Amino acid sequence: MSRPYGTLTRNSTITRLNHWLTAACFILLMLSGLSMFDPLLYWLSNLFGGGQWTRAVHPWIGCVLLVSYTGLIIQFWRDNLWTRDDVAWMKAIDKVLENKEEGVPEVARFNAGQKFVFWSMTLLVPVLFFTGIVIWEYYFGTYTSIPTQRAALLIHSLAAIAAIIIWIVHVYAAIWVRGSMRAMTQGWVTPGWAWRHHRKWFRSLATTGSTGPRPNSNGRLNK
Amino acid sequence: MSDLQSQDYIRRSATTMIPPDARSWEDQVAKLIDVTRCIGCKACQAACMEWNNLRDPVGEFHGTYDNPLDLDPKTWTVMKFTEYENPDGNLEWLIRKDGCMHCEDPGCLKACPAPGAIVQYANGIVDFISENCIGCGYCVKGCPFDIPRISPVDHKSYKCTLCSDRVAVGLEPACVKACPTGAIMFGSKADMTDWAGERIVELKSRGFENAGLYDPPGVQGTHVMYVLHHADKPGLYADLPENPKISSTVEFWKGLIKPVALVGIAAAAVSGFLHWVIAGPNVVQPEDEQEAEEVLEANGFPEARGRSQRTEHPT
Amino acid sequence: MDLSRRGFIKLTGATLATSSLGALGFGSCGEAVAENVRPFKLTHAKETRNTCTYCSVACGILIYTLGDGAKNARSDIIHIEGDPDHPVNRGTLCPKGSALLDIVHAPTRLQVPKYRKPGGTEFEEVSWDWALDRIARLMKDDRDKNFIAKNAEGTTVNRWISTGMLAASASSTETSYLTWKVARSFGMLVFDNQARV
Amino acid sequence: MASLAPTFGRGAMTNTWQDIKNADLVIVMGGNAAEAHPCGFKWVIEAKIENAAKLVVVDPRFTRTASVADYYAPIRPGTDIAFLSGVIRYLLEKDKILHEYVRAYTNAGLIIKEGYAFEDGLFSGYDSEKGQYDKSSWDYELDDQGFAKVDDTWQHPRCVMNLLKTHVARYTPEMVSRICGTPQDKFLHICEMIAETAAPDKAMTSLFALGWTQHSIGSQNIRTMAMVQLLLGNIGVAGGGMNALRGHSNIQGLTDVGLLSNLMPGYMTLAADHEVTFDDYMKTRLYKPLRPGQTSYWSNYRKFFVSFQKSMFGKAATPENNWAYDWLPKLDIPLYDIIKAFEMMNQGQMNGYICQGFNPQQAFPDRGKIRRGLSKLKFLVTMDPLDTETSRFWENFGPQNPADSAEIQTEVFQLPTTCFAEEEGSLVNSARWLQWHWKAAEPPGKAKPDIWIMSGIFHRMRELYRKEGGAFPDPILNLTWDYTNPVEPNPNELAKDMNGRALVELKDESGAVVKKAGELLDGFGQLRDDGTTESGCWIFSGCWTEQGNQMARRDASDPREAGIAPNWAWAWPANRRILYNRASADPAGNPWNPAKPIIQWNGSKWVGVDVPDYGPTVKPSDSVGPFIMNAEGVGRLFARQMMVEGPFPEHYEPLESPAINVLHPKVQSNPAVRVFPDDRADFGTPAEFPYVATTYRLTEHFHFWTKHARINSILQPQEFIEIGEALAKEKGIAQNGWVRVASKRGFIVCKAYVTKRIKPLMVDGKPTHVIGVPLHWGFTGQAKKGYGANTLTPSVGDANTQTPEFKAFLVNVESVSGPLV
Repeated sequence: MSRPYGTLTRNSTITRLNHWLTAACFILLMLSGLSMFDPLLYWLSNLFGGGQWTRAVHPWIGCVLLVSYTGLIIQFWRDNLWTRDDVAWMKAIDKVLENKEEGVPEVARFNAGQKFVFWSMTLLVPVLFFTGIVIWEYYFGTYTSIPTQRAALLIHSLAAIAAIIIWIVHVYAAIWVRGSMRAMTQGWVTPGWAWRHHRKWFRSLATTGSTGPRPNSNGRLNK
Repeated sequence: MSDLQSQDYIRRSATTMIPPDARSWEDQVAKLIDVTRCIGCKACQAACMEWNNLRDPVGEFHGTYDNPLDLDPKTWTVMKFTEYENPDGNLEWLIRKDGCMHCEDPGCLKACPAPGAIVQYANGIVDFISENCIGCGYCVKGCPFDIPRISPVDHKSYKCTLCSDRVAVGLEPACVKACPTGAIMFGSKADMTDWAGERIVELKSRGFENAGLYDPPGVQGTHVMYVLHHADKPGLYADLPENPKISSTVEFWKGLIKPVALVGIAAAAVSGFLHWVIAGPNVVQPEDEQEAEEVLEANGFPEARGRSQRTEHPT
Repeated sequence: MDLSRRGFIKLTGATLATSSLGALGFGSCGEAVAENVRPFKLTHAKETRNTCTYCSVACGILIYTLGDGAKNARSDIIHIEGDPDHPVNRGTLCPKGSALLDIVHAPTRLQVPKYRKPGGTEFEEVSWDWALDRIARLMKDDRDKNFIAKNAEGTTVNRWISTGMLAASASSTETSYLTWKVARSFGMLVFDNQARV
Repeated sequence: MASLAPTFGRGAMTNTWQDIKNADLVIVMGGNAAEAHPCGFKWVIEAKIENAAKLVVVDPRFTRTASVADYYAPIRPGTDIAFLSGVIRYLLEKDKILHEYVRAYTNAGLIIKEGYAFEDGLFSGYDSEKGQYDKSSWDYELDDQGFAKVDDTWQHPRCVMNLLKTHVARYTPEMVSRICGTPQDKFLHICEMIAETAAPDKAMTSLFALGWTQHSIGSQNIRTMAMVQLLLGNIGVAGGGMNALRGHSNIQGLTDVGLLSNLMPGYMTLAADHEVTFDDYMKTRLYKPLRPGQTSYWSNYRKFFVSFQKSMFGKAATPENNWAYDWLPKLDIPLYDIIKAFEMMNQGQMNGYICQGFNPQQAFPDRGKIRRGLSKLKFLVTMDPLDTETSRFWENFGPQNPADSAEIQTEVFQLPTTCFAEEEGSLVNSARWLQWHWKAAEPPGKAKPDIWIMSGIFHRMRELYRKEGGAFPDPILNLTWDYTNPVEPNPNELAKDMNGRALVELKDESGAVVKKAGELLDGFGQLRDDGTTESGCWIFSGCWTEQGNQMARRDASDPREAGIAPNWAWAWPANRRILYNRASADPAGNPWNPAKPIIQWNGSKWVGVDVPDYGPTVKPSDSVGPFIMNAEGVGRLFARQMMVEGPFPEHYEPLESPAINVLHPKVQSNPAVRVFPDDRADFGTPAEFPYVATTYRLTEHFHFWTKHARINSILQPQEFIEIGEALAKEKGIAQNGWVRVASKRGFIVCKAYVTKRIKPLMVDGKPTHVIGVPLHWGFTGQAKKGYGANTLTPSVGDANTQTPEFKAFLVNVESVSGPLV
């Protein structure tokens, strides 16, 4: 446990590794995908050793991402279930954006924005995976009709763009909400951070004596 | 992109610049396949393999004269045979040479993401430049005629080049030269269209009232055209598309959504930046720590006490 | 050739193309495009006139060989296509003719004389001299033994019917003339060609 | 072509390939020109486009030729004579013949001997024990001067025209349909189309090949159409003719040079045993004109023969030894053809066999019999560029060649030869053009030209005879071999030999020197019968003159685009491109079709786009017939004694047939056919083998060669049969499923192509199914292994030529689960 004394564990080591694997895949997929999507960005393929390599590695990275993201789903899905609090939070989104958290309803481990990212990706990743399989020429080029492949390409592209936009929001949020990045790099947050952004989560830890990330996690606060 | 030096391209895949345009005064070529005088001998197939040094493995019989059964990376043209019983009860054996149509508006080129992997010369020939091909298979999806095939060996896309190497030195394509009955002709598109017109008049005089030229407008015409006895029903000829055009899916994918997507992505990034500029970061305040400590203490966990004094806030 | 344009265009694509392609396509700027199109493979190949070996339409063909005939170059056939000047085929070839290259270079082209001994299960390579000596020996022994100089009525018939020969259908007329001379000088009558099959 | 010669005088394609474009009607029957001769077939397409010609195809299958036809009719294999006799009947009944032509250029008016008769399927003179005819009654009634009597009014009951009318009267449309299975309306429609070409300015061309020859009545199939063409006035004219499409690149040449058991170069024939002396031999070859003033060109036979013998034996051929007449072998039977040869092998009567570029294991009927025959040889020599099945007949290749190597005592020599690209020389195409070709590359490995090999064998034999003596060495020791390189004579020298040269200074009647000693002759007109000239093949004389190699000429110009190209290469005879072209003009010398004259009389000589096949200054008023090889000068509707089974064609069923001969049930099949007893025992019955099979080539392949070529093997990789949907349904055969096709002689297991292109035919009220068997597969090469169609075919040939009956025989077919292994 590398958590400094007096802090809370926001994300376990496994979670963090899983997240960054996913992130790395996503970034590579985005770069390689964009290079094949728009000629303006074809130069990105040079990062992968040229177009042939880009074309070849992209689907394999996608496979890794699928597995990796499945890990994230397993770890996060319970805390991402939609609650009435999320509606209230959404209603106060203007205050959130203005950094005026005082007036924002309390949220648990994840706020509605985070849940939106989570569920969007949970939807988009399989869509990207399955459409990707359909258009994976080398192995699956002959299994589906060309109109199906065309539709798959279109859906794949649209889904990817959606994912990229959501990813941008996600990344920005991590930059914007100070302390979030460390929560995913080193894994811990201060009680104040938890108090400010995820008060219900904080309260649940405080009442159970858990150091997080979940009230029933093993780490205990000292009496 | 040294091949942009060439001044003979009119289209080049995945290229945002306009190809050199000055030498635009060039005749368009066309191959005219007169299905009505084709005897299905496959000389064109043989000549294509021979000239282009292509050799598939020896296959097997499939219950038809179609051999190989379909186009593949080493078979750039195939004869497709259809036994058709016409409404009069007479048999017609419709034989169509299948292969790249060299569309004026090539779907493969439109779909191709690799700059210069597919080009169209000023004479209309659509050619694959293997060096630039990345093997993604988008051309397969872009093509309204199901022509390109990706080699599983080298991951390059292949199709008829209209013997661009022969045409480049002033020769006709190999299939054209070989065709014993002159069912394949080659020349300027204007000449071929005129000649097709004469053929159609002759065919109508023989009772083929629906004889016509297949030069589908949906792809702005093709540089490989057919004379058909039943131009009203191209589907009879081994599913020649009735009204081929680049699929609207492909058009949308390669058209509108490219800029929209980039704008969307950029918009997201810019929005974030503006938010940063306007609202700035969301930072944990000392009061937050204070209150948190209080809550912890209230719950009997003094662990965090004084932490706010010991630890810097994250910045 | 004295042909009207109308007649010309209708003959075959081949002849049409040679007439008008200078004005088309790559004529004037081939060099630039040649960076990308496949290099024309016959630029310096040697061209030899020949006749297709298959059916009796006897299409004119042009055989292209590697090497310019220099002493140290061994010519190798790299391409065969129709002779556009030939009055019958006018440059066209059928699927057999178009694939002549593959018969010239067939993996089952024979390279060396081979011999299979009585009861043998495989061929063994032999020298030409050995093979021809042995064949001549067998033929002479059979001829001497079975030659019929006179028939039962005493008529001179001078025939040899215990050894026969089938003559090639694709060999040259000159070869067949020589073959006739040789076979008949031996008195052979069981002698046929492929006219029937 | 032993069917055209009895009719016209020469056995060769009459017109050129390009001339087909001049036709108004092209009939493809007994062949499949689009598939077998695609590049020649272009001229049919050209005729359609440029000449508004119609294309008619009559074939058991809807072929690729039929796919571009204007009209197609099916026919049961082996019934073409019935169909065409029906056409003749139609033409005579509707009076759709070109009267002036028929009167002047055919033997329609000649009177036949009393005694000639045709009854119940047999002509007069049949000896049922021998299975042969005494043909003496099949001839003209001669007058005191030895000329045939003639009645140009066609009133005489025994004139050919009236005998013909009587003969074909039985072939009514109903009868044709009953025999052939062709629907009557289709038959009559074709009759109408054919009849239109009786107009003087209309021409029909007949394109045929082995679809007619490979029958026990093959020669008569062709003769029937030849008669149709004579009646229509379509011989000798542009766009007309009997165009025998030869199968192999030089099969015309090999036949011209006489590489057949009974032939000598230039269609001279070897002596028979009964021609004891040279005078006996010449007596039957005098060919005295049968009508006053006729050319009867064969009357020059002696010149051709003597010049040939001088070429063969040089100084050793002298007047004293009758020009070495006895040095050539004599025949005790009409032919030592391939079927006879393999019968002899099976009987143990042969010890050695040389196959030069020939693959009998694939090409000859009854494959099992071929293998058994080869197995009984002492030695077999194959000379071929490719690894042939014949050279490996002794090797076990599984069910496709179940040979027991250890049992086979044949010594086999497999000698590698050059191919076309590696040698120089001439080939004679179907249209009789001698075209020179040049060597492009060296052969692979140790392969050698046939000339080198034949010379090698010859030199060794001659050396052995010199040293050891032996049976009759004279022709071997005296054979002319004065070539610059005796080890491998140069083709140019051999070609000059065939052309011929003057042996002494030749002078004409006025005493002027025509040729100096040693000079090459200009043509066969200069040949003499006194030993002062030599020529290895008289019909080729003119191919290599003092002006050089005429066969290498490359001027493709074609005046009036007539389809002649007179200066391209060289055609025998005497560079004439359209045979019998005198008949392109009416008796007065004016062209029948003024738009397409070939030659015409200009008042002093014959002029036109072609060399006259006629005396160039013979006046029309001399009434010399256009068929200059025939003693009567005219084309023969009545073939006299030239055919073994009758002077008129008659429908006989194939030896294996599903139907009774409804015309004369007692004479079911060709009464003059030769069948060996063991072969007859191997004929199947319709009860056991109910379906008619026919073999053929596919356009993607050339016989058994191209399965060695990768591209062609890709284009048609595997053995299959074609079978109609109805029969497939009846027999439970699936598309692309495996079938076993069996005849009495063997079976093949292959894939089935179930097609709409073969439909059952109603033959005499019964549905008759036809199965198509493409013939290209064997066990060497790159294509998939196959059994070969000749596993199934019967060992019986045409009664005249012994061409095997590959086109009509009986089989059974059944669905099987997979290939045998």
